Amino acid sequence: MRLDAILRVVVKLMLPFMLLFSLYVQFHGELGPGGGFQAGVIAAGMVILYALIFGVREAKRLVPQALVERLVPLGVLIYLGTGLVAMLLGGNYLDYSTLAHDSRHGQEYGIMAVELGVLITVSSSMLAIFYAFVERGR
Amino acid sequence: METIGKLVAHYNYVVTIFLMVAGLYIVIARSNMIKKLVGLSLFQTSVYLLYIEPGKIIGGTAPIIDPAFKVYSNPLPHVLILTAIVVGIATVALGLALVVRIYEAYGTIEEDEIFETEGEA
Amino acid sequence: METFINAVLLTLLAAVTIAIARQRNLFGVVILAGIYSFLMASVLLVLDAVDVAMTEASVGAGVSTVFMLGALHLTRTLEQRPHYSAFVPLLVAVGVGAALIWGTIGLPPFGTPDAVIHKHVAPVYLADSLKDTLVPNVVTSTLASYRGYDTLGETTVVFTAAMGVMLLLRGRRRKGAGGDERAKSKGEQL
Amino acid sequence: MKLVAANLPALQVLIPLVGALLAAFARRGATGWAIALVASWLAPVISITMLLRVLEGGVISYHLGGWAPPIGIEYRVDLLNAFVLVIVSTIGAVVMPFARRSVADEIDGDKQSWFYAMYLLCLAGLLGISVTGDAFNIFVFLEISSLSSYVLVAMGRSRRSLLAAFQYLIVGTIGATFYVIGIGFLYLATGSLNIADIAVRLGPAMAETPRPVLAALAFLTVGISLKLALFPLHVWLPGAYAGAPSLATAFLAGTSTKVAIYVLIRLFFSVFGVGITFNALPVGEVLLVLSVAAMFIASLSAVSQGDVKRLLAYSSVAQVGYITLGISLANVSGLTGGIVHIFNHAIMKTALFLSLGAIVYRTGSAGLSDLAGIGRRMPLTMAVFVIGGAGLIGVPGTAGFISKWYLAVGALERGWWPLVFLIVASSLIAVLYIGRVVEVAWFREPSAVAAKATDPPLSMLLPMFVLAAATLYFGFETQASAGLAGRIAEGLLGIGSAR
Repeated sequence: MRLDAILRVVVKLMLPFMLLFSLYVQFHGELGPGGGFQAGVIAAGMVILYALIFGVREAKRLVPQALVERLVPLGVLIYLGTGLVAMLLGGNYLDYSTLAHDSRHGQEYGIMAVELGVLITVSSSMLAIFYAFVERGR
Repeated sequence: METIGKLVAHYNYVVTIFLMVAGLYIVIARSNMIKKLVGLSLFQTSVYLLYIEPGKIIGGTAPIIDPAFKVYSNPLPHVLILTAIVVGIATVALGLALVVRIYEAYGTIEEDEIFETEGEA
Repeated sequence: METFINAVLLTLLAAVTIAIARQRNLFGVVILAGIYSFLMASVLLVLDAVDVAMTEASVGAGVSTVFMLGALHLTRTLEQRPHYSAFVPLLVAVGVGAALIWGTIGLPPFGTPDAVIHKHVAPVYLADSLKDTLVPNVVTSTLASYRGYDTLGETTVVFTAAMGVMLLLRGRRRKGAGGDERAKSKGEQL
Repeated sequence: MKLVAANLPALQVLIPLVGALLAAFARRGATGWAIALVASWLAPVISITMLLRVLEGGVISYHLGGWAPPIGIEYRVDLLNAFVLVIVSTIGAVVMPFARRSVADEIDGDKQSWFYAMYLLCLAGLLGISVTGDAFNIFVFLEISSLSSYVLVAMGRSRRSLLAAFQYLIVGTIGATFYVIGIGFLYLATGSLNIADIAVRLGPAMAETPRPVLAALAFLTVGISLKLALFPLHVWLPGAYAGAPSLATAFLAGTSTKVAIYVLIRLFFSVFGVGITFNALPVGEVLLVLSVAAMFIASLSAVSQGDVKRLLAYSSVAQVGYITLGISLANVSGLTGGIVHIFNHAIMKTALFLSLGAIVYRTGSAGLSDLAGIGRRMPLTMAVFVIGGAGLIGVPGTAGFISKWYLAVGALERGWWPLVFLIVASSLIAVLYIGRVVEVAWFREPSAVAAKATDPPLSMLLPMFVLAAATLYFGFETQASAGLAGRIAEGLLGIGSAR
């Protein structure tokens, strides 16, 4: 019981740092290693850890299942939509150069946008799969 | 020294190939479905090395541009393998979901036991 | 030095692989698979593939282990001995191994900068990434822009898998009903 | 409009993909169906437009992300893949009116819209494989189509569907991993991933280090052969086709193995070229032997099946044998026969599986004994089955005859006249298995389930009629099918003026 309490406290303390780390990995991906995938997996791992310690019901209150299921297609839609916007602005599909006046900044925005899409789909997919397995258990 | 280097270089390929073959063997030879999936993921994972190893340049660094470095390892295999990893986890997750359903339907995850009950599958 | 570390890590990987093949307790197998992934991540790190190493550590050793344990929780944890002989699989494996060894003999030695792959497309990414996209991490710029379409595809693969798992595991459980029963109920219904 | 015209190759894949995402948001089955209908009907419009453009103005090259190949990924449409795109998108569109009732009958209500999402993902994946000019991009879209196919198969009602889906997943993933190994070797040998660029750089690479190139050929051939169910790598197919819901079976049988065959043709003739493929390794000989084995052994297996879905699945393995036979002949007539059979088999087999799907819709069973007397109760449905079956046999006047004619001519040009005999002999086995079903369906007293069945509503009959009519039409009018296939074959073999 005591150990359990320590675990709970430690995990609660760790969560904000994990979130911070995940965001760091997401936004630092252009400068150092990292990006949407890695950040997405870490973010999902954070919730999974929370679920393991506090129970899935608590985790679902933090991140509702219905929300997760909507986010899964949303991320791909953001990625795909970024490409479509680029196309509507006169470039080829996924040609981010058209997204800003300067092609290099356009590229930068485009990369940020699609990495966001990747983050959303990867994190929510991993979580959705986790929820699906746990739910089957009862 | 040079011969040792050559030997070690070849050693890398041999071990990589052993890893691939062992994974493939587990997939085909084992009847337990979870073991099969583990083997499948070993097989896929070891293929990463086939791409990444030749991409390495001795004395090079990770392909993140920095004025302090001149030689970078090849970034393209890294990109391809990132894709492959994600595909791998997707396949394994789907496979596991199938295994869970199969267990519920048949009460076992041993392929040969299921074949015995089904006749020929 | 890099070559040497790499060789040691690879040997460890081979040892873990053998252990996985021999281990019949599936919990053990899953944990060993996690160890395998961490070792693989270390190898990738030595090979300068930092992004890949990070992904392999978080995906292979992290999420994948969680999913495997989740599935084990819902099924059985002990592997039975297979009834059939392992001769044919062994033959296939040896054949594939021989083909791989035969194919890799002609490849350039480990770590040389003279290999074909370092001379055609890859240098363009290294040279142009900063100039084209303002992104110094060439893996990121290649992943998201030069080959961004692949990444769209791979995000779609994740989406497909998540939808698939939800389709398979959500909803009520049905005990395996054979097609015949359904035919009967259909016949009655009509 | 100009915007659409300029981006056709990208839209070919994007429209089903967007459809899949929208269907994933939808909750009601009818909404999912409507989205799938719109998305899948737009696809053939695009693919036919592209085919006409290629016929007029030559190869279409589209640079994704605006990056020129080989730096970026290229969509490259020539006659061969325009033809394949038309086949896949047309089959995908034709089955949609049939889908609504069939899916509503076989899939739980709350899962229908997601089922359509999977269907569209599979369609997008197959179109993506066909349209791309990048070897690694093929792998990515191969996985999209494969993962969605596994799920489609697993959605079948019987517990065997789950087992079939699992086996399909294992075999499919091994195949895909072999493909990745093959592409890895090609990349190590040439430094490129763009198919056209690899083809150019392969000659010098072959001269310098032939072994990785040949290893690539071997691994790619085996990997793709697993996907296209080449005998004896076909073990996953009968279970998967028999287990899948009717719509999925009809769609996959018409498209999925066909796209894998396309990849094989592309690799053999556009990447490695006839010289390396057929001279450096005994690929042609092995393919020939396995094709003939498929034509006989798989056909014989079909004869003894008690489940008609499974029977037709074995027949598919045999029919794939005819196509690979055409490839292994590697002359214009043979290759024409193989390519035109991709098209002909797609329409015939989809017609057959749709009519069987209609029977399942009415009776709930595809068992041969349950089909007794069904011909009198569902005459229109069974008429379609008979026409499709005649096509499989290769009766003159049906599309199947055209394919076999070209194959026979190709064999004769090679001087392999016993092969002509084998083609005819294997067709006689098709008479046996189709004849068995027809005999049971028309000449037996109706079974308990068949007695109450009637022909399905028009929405389900129409797609079947269209495909049956096509089976007959392309038995006479061969300009659009065999004529085009001939031009493609000439182009692939570097003969004539094909673009």
